[in-house]
Formats: sequence, C-alpha cells, structure tokens
Amino acid sequence: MSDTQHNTQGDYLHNPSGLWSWVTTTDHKRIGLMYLFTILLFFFVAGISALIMRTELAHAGPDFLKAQQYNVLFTLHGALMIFLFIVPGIPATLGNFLIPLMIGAKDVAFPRLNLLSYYIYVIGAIIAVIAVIPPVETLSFLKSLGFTGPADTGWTFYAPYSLDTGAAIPWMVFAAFVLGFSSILTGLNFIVTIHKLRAPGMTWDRLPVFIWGSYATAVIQTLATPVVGITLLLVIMERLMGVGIFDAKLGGDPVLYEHMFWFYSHPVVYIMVLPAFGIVGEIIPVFSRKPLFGYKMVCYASLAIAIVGFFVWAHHMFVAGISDFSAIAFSVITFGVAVPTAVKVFNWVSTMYKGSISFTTPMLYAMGFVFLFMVAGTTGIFLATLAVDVFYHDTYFVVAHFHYTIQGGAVIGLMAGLHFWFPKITGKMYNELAGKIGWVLVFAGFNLTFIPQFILGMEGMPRRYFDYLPQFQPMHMLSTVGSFINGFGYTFALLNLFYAAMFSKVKAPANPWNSLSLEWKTASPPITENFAETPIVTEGTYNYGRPVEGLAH
Amino acid sequence: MFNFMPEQASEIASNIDWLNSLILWLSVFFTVAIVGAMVYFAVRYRRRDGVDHETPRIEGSNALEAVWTIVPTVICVFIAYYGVAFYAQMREEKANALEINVWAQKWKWDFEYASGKKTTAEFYVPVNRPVKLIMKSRDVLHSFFLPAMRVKRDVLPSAYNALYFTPIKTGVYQTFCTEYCGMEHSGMLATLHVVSQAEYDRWVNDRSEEIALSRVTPAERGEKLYNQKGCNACHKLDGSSAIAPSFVKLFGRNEQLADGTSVTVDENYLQESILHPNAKIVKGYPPNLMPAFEGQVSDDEIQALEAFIKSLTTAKQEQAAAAPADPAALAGMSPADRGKKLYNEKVCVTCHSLDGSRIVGPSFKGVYGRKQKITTGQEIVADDAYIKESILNSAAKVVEGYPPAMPAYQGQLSDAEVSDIIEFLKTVK
Amino acid sequence: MSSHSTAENYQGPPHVHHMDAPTAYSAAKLGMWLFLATEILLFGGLFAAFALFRWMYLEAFEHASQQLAWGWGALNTLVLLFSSFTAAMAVEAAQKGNNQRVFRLLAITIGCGFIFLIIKFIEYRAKYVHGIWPSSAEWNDPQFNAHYKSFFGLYFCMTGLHALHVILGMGLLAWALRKARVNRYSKEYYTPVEVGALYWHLVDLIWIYLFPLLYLVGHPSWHTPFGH
Amino acid sequence: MSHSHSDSHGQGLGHIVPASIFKKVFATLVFLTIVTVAVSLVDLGSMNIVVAMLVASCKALLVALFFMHLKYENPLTWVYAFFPILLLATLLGGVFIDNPMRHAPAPLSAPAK
Repeated sequence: MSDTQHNTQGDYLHNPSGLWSWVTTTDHKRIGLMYLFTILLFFFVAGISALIMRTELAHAGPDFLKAQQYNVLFTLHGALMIFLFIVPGIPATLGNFLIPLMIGAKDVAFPRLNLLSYYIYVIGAIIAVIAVIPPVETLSFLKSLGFTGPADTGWTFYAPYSLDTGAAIPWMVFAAFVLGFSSILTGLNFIVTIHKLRAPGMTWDRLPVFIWGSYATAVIQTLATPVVGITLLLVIMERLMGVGIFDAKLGGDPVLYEHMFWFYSHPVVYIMVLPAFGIVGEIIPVFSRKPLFGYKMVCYASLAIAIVGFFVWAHHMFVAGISDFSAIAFSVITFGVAVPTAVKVFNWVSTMYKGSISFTTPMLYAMGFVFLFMVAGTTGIFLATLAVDVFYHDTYFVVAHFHYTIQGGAVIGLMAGLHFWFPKITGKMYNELAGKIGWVLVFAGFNLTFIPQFILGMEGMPRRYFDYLPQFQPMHMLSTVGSFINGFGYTFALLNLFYAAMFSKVKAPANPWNSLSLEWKTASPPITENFAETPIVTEGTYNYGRPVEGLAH
Repeated sequence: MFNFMPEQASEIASNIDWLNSLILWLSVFFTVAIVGAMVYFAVRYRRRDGVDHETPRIEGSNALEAVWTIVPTVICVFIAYYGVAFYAQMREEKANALEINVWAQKWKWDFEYASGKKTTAEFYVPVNRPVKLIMKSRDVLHSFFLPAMRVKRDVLPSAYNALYFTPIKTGVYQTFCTEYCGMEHSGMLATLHVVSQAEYDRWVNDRSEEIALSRVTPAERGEKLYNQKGCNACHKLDGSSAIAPSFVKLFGRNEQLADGTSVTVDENYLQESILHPNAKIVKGYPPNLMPAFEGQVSDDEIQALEAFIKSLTTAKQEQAAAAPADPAALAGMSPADRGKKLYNEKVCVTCHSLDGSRIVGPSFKGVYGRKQKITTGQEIVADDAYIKESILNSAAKVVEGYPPAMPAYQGQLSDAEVSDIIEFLKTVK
Repeated sequence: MSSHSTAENYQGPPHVHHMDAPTAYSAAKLGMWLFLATEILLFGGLFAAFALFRWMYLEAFEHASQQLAWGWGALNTLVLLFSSFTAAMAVEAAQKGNNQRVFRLLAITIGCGFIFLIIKFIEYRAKYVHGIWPSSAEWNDPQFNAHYKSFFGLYFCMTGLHALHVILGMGLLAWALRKARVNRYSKEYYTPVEVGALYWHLVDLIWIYLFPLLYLVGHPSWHTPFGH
Repeated sequence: MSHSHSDSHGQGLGHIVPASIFKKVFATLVFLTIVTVAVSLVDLGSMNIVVAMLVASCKALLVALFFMHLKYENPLTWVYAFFPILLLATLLGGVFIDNPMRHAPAPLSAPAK
C-alpha cells in the first residue's frame, strides 16, 4: 500500500483516484460504499422476484407461472434478500463507514481483512447467481458442474427435501456458507475495532448507541454464523456422500437439521434489526434536540437482546415434533427477548418529550420505524405464545410478522440511516421533498401489502402456497396492489438518493443536522484519514438541550 | 370485530381464540398508546418557524425505566402461562381416543383405521369423541393443519408424531399441508368429515369399495388402468409398435436400449419406465415422448399394470373400447359435454392438456381458430376441417416442434363424435 | 544467522498507519481468540450431532468405534501434544528475540503436523481398503448398517475437517517460520509466532476431544491397537 | 472495563511464560493421555464417557491456560474464550431436552385383512 494512500488532504472519494485504487482499497469508507452498491443490486433482484410472485398470487389458480417456477421464485426471494442483502445490510455498509468515524479511529482494526471479507462476499454472490440460472441448453456445460437448476427448497433448505430435490442445492448452500464466512470476518473485525481503537476519552458509557448496536450485532455475527456454516457443509456432505446425519432413510434426524439451522437463523434476525435500533437511537435525539432517554438502558437492552437471542431458537419449531417440555421451555425464554425490545421503544418515544422536533426524511423514517416495530413486536408475542403459535405457525401471519420485523425494521432503518448520513457520505444534500414522497410511498405500500397478510394468517392460509382456496382471494389482491406501491416507493427513494449523489450541485455543510456525534466533527465527505488529528472525547454524544438541575442523570 | 379466525370446531378452539383476542387487544392498546404518544409529542413539540426552541436536558428516569420493564414482564408472564396451559390441554393423551394412522406422501394424505379401512384425501371422525392421529411421512417433511380445530403438527419421515383434537361440531373441515414439500405443496389438501356416531359406524364398516377392488384380479385391474391412464394410445395389444413398444410378449424380453446397453424387462424396469420413462428408452423409439407418471400412479396400481402386461402372452385383437354409454343419456348432454367425455374416454387427456402446459401434443387451451405452423413450414388455421383431419388422419399436418406420435382415429370415431370433440375444443379457453 | 537479535539486525514492529504497535499486538491477539471462538463453534455443531447420534444409536456407535485403530489415535494425540509444546516454546523464544531458536521449534511443530497427516492417511487407507468410505460400493449398498453410516459419516466429517485445519495451521506456522529466517522477531514484535501458535493450540485442543469421543467410546480391545 | 491501549505487563508486549512451566505442563498432558486410554479399557458402563470428557477437559484447560497464555490475559479474552463453550452447551442442552423426551406414539397396527 503506497504511502499516498494515507495522506490527509483530499476527501476519501477522490483521493486516491482511479478504478484500481477503489478495487484494492483498504479504506473502510470505500469498502462500505462498495458493499452498498452490491447489496442494493440484490435488493432489487429479490424485490422484482417478490413482485412477480405477488402478481401470480393476485388471483387464485395458475395465471402465468407454474408451481415449480413459483417455488424457485420464493426461494430466490428469501435466499437473496437474507444472505445477500439484509445480513450484510446495515453492518457492512453504514457499519463499515461509520464505526471508525464514530469512535474516532482512522480505520477498522484489520483493513486488509475488511477488503478480503468484501471479496469473499462477492465470490459467494457469484456462486449464488450461477446456481440460480435455470438449466438452459446453451449453458449445458454448467449442468455437468452440478448446476442442475435453481433451488426450490425455500431459504431454509430443510432436510430431507433439500437432500432429494434435483436442484443445484450443493452450490446454493456452498454460496450461503461463503457469504457466512464473509459475515464472520466482518463481525470479528468490528469487535476488535470497537475494543481497541476508541479515541482517548471515548469510554464505553460515551459510545453512541449505534456503536453498541453494531457491537452486539458483531458478537452474533461472529459466534452464530459458524454453526450454520457446519450445518450447510453437512447438507453438502449428505447429498454427495450420504453420511446419514439428516437423511431419515439413513437413520438421520431432520429435526436435528432444524435445531442447528435455527440456532443461527434466529440470532441472524437480531443481526438484521439491532443496527436499525442503533440508527433510530441516533436519529431521534438529533431531530428532537433532546438527549436519548435512558441511554444506559438502551445500550444494555441491545446486549440483552443479543445474548438472550441465542437461547430461543426452537420457537421456530414448536410444531416440528420437538418434545412438549422443550416447547414450553423455549416459549417462556422467548418472552425474555420481548421485554428489552419494549424498553427500547419506550425510550425512543420518551426522548421526543419536550423536544424541538423537525420532520426531516430521516426523522419520518425513524418515527415510521417506531410504529412498524410496535406491530412487529406485538405480533411476535402471538408467535411466542405456545398455544397460539400452533395455529399461526407457517401461515401468512408469520410471513407478515417477519416482513414487519425485517423490512419494517432493518430496511426502514437502513433507509433512515442512508438519508441521515447521506451528507456525510457524499458531501451533498438529497432533495428533501422527494425524500418525503419516497417515505410516504414506502410506508403506505408496505402496510397495504402486509396488513392483509395478517388477516390471511388469521383465516388460516398456509405460506408458500402457489395456489389457494377462493376465500383468500380478496386479501391477496390488496396485498398485490400494496406490494407494487411498496416496490415503486423504494425505487423512487433510492433513485432520489442516487440522483443527488451523482448530479446534485448542492454542497452539504460538514454538520447539516447539528449533531453532537463524533463523525459530524470531521469534514463531509471525510478525509481519507477520517480525522486530521485524533480527537479527544470529553463528554457523551447526546448532550442536547439546556442542563436542568435536580433531574436524575 | 377483528375476528377472522375460522369457526371453532374443537374443544380447545374457544380457549385459543380467547387467548388470541386477549393478545390482540393488548397489542392494539399498547400500539395505539405508544404511537399516539409519539405523534402527540411530535405535533405538540414540533419546531416552529424553522428555529429550535430550548429543550430540557432530560437524560432518563430510573423510575420510568423500572415501570416499563416490570409491566411488560408481568404481562408476558401472564400470557406465557396461558400459552403453556392451553398447550398442555392440547397435547393431553385422552383415554378413549379414536386412533387413526395418517400417512403423508408427496402430495396426498392416506388414512388407515383400526378396522383396516383405508381412504385417501378424506377421513371421517365421530363428533364429541377425542381423536388421535398417528402420523408419519413416506418421503419429505409435511405438516397436518386443521384450522377449524386449531391444531397442527409436522409429519416426519424419521418418527411417528401424534396430533390430538376433539371435534365438537359436525361438518366438513379443510385440511392443509403447511410444511413446504415441493411442487404440489399447495395441492396437498384433505377434508375432514365430522359426522354423528351412527353415520361414522356405517362409514367405517362400509368396505364395499375395497371388496369390489379385491374381487377383481390384478390383471383385470391392470387392464382397466391400461385404458384409463391412456397407455393404449401408444402401446398396442395387437403386436404393432409404431410409436412405442407393444406390450405383447414384452415381459421377460431382452431389449436393446438407445444408449447401446441392454436390459431384460422385469418388474423393476417396468416400474422405472412408468415413473421416469426417459431413464431407459428402447432403441428406435423417440425419447421424452411418454409423460412421467410419478405422483399419478400409486404402487399398487403399478403392480396391477405389471400383472396385466405379464398376462399378455399372445397377440389379442384390439378390445372394443369401454362399453358405449346408453344413447339416451348421451342425447341429453350438450355437444361440448359429450366432447369432453370423449376427450377423457379416448385418452386425448394423456397427451393434450387443457391448462396450456405441453405434455406430448399441443395443449387444447385456446387451440380452436389458432394460427399454427406445421412441419412443412406452411401456415394453417386450426378450424373445423383441420381438427377433423388431424383426428382421423393425425400424421397429415403435424404442428412444428411436436413428434408425429398421435395414433389415427380413423374408424374409431363417428363423424358425430368428431364434431362433439370440436364443439368441446371451442369451449376450452 | 546470530542466535539473538543484536543491534545491527534488529527490526522493530511494522509501521501500521492507524494504530501504534502495542495496540496492533493486542488487536491481533483478540482477533485470533475471536477466530478460535468461531472454530470452536464450527466443530461444536459436529460435536452436538455426534452427541445426539451416540445417544440414539449407542450400541452401533460402540461397535463401529471398535473398528478404529485406537493405537494410531493415541500416537496422533501424543504427536499433537508434543507439537503444541514446541509451539509454546517457540513463542517463549520469540518473546526473547531468539530468531534461530524460533525457526528450529516451529520447524519441529510443522514436522509433527506432517507426521499427524501421515498417520491420518494410514488410517483412512485402512478404512478405504475395508470399503468403509463414503460413496464407495460397500457404503452405498443397502446392507451397510445405517447406524454405522452415521458413525463413520461423522467420523470422516470430524477428522476430515480437523485434518484440513491441521493443514491451515501448518500454513500459518510456515508464514511465521519464514519471518524467523530473516530475523524479523524481537522483544517488541513477535505477533505472527504467537498468533500462529494460538491457532495450532486450538487444533490440538479439538483433537484432545476427538480422540476419546471417536476412538475410546467403545471399549477398544487392548490387543489390537493398530487395527486388525 | 479497562480500555488501556497496550496490555503490557512490564516485560515488553505479552506475558512471558518460562520454559520450565511448559515442560511440566507437557509431562502432565502425556500422563493424562495415558490415563484416558487406560480408563477406556476398563468397562465402567455409562461412566466411561463422563471420565473421558473430564480428562479431556483437564487437558484442554492446561493447554489453554499455559500454552495459550490465557492465564495471563485480560478478562475480555476470557469472555471470548468461554462464551462459545456456553453457546455449545446451549445447543447441546436444546437438543437434549428435545430428543430424549419426545415419547413418540406407537403406530396403530391395522389388523391383517
């Protein structure tokens, strides 16, 4: 790495310049941007596959798809959205960009490892894309390599179906393993960064709540992903060598697959949503001009959710045939996760008390997040309650619930963060009115898509159904209309940001929102070294408003 | 007002619905309260005319934190308790439960009763008597879901799983498979009939269907299937083998395969060729012509077909097709209906689908009046004349991209029957 | 190559633009400990599967494990323990800046790694000859006891993955070894040796659990330690 | 939670463990290996696996504490050394409160027709 890479004059976007400097960069800000463009690409691919499914489901009975094609589409939608978009999602983009800036460091602990994680992610993405190409005569050589057609097992790859189907499961599962490995390395990098590279004075109780959220996320990323790694490797070994672990015909136990899969796949939902909690915790104080209410509780709640999140996985398996005792045990523990989440929401809303609230686009997304996560959290209570989950398991109620937590939570959090830190990332300002219009479309479209699905779930319609009974038809039509508005909303909002980033002439001030957080103290866009000289931190980041004596600190 | 749950048809259902609406109302209350507070704060404390007003530096309040940690915990404990209590009721092993074996298989449900009665896709239970379903899968994971009874349980290939419910209302209830199991996952349905005890006893002991089936020798049953499933369209009994090998003296014969190897025709070869025809094609016959019958024929139907093929040691004259239905009934039907009856009887169904999918021949969906290009490159319109000619002398004008596999029906269909078929084709949109 | 890093060939820690040397050292160690945590959980999944299947098919597991040559397993354990010892000694030598001693000790450690792999190869060949090899003819033959298949499936997964990690560890130690040859280490900089040794100790740790679980679970027979 | 930059304990970077300790630890490890093999040849029934695991855990602790310098590390490293063990125990616990307690029902043996 030549020394010019680290001089302190020009901003990181143009200094050093040239494609090669981007391809071989170890600057956490550039790697964050590269991740952003890659994951948004997969966000649109998976989003379009969702719209195709919704068009098919608008009317009962086969319209223009066949059952097999529908099954491939929902697997594609699930696997791409989760492994390629939302798991890297906020940690890899905003996390990469902001963690060093917010703790006053020059870069992450292992910059080269950070670049390696990105390229491992790209390799995994390429394998996944090839594995998803339908078997076409012109590419018949792929079939001999084992690419025998796109996976049709759902993103969960449940044994024994994933062991029997002729699709290219080993390749798709290997792609997920490689993406998991990239996620582990990113998590590891962030844990060491947050522990070792904090600026002088930046003690743990002065860290921004986004850093606490990113730390809790990194812990889960590092410690939960290996278990699904070995599970996916075993699926490959099972298919290629018949080692008799998950295959019932050879004495294996498919429920063991479910245990090992969900041991990762429940904590992964906290990987998705904890950074979004962090972002909302950063935005609401800034636009309420008020300190974050109960800062300590919000931070400890993040860690509590991360840790308790490891002990609750079998609430996905209440009806899978597990023993009644374990079902009862996991149901009770699952309620342990609900309480810290509620505490967080209470604290956000209390922050706005007696504030001076301005309705910028990030604030609208943050307030929208509070509503969406109230619905997500409360519908989670239905599914945690044992007797009620028996009815709701694997129905559209579950589909609506996890879309409220993932899309309503993590994606809305990402959108809020992208708008809030847009001036910091690009040094320019996005169009505020267009941002608000985008928010309205996303918010309205999202609710119109998934409120009807709650009703479908109550009516007892199972999920992953290509064809359904006529009585479910009206709600599906509503949901399809909503999904198109939702899709258009995201396109509009992201195009607005993209347009501003590329063509806007409006230079953004270093700190347009007057935030007290450390990353706003350096230039926008920041210089390659982040800070001209290492900042000395003397107080917390939420000291908004006039100190009032006699108030509990 | 918010209740969309299906009817309460089992003993546990009322408890579940009570708990469900309790959580629903708590959720609505807290969501409205918190989001309402947020909106109120947002409006009440909004920044006026672009200037931030003074705000107090309130950093937290331990009292409030305690309140909104303890209150949700108490509510959670309360809900969790009822969730566990009703689950325990739901999983209770009752003494005089009616036990039924349930077998899940890729895309159908089989039911076996203690009395030996076997049914598929529908089962009967007496009202007000506990039922215990003992379920296992023959291939992948499935899940037995009875929305009206509020019960569900996965069906594993590795172990038996039990599902308990006690129906309290007679009626017909829908059953779903809720664990993704492949292509026809959405079609793997069953219906539960809850009937009075008397009617149940009559139904369980009514074995007429099985007796009729058992009196027929497997070979006879095989012959019936041979016609019903459309094998007769290509596999002839008079020894001729234009498109497909004739069944006469087929069993035990050594066949040269397309890939050069040879195989003796035994039960395994026949079973494989019925389920996956393209696996071992005999030399000289066109591949991917015969549709795969996997999922459409059960194991015992395959055995019956094999018994029938074994019985064909001498060439037989073409049997008369199924006995013609009495003319009176036929007259009453509309031409299109008669055409549809012929479509099934003359096994056009085996090669021509109605839903647009391609099996062997062109699909009949929207065929009437469609412009087609035939193998000679000539452009034709599928009008009455073309269809009539294609039925009687099918090899005359074959549509491009399709094999000339259709047998000629010259002499097997009267003109009236042909025009009925054409009427039927007009209705297939 | 002088034994101690004297004044003229002393090389301090490498320059890293975003942190000073002590931070770099503690960051590298914390990073490796975290990576060891992920390796423990990676093998943890296999240990969980092994524990469950041993509980489900106890007799088959005990009988199947008797077909393993526990003698080779014990020998491999001693080889890895010795290599772990030499790796630890190498770290102590590096801390004192004695590059030559580091080179010799790491070379012995890597040598033990080779010996381990050779013994492993001998065991695998013995299994292959008996037809106990995934996707072999006997393996796919339905008569092959399904519960043996679970045991040997897990055996090959666990020892195979462990052998792969032995190779990775040897690569890491070779990278540290190369630096010793150019006198890179001193009191202020020996991170590669310590990080490489940490990874090697983990590989040894996992084998410490694999050996009793796979080889000794079925009362091995005293008189045929090296297989019949 | 200390956030001092370098964790030096006075002698250069990390704590130096004298070679003599390594020799003693190595000798103990070899001895324990012999013990675990010897115990496995005696049939103690279900206790065999418990003893094997205990001996293996002692060896593992020895390697971790001394060879890997864990004994001299700051508390943060201890957390990330033992948290995965706790997670592994959780996975095992979750599986073992499930499989052994399933009471699968006996299938209905339909009378031969």
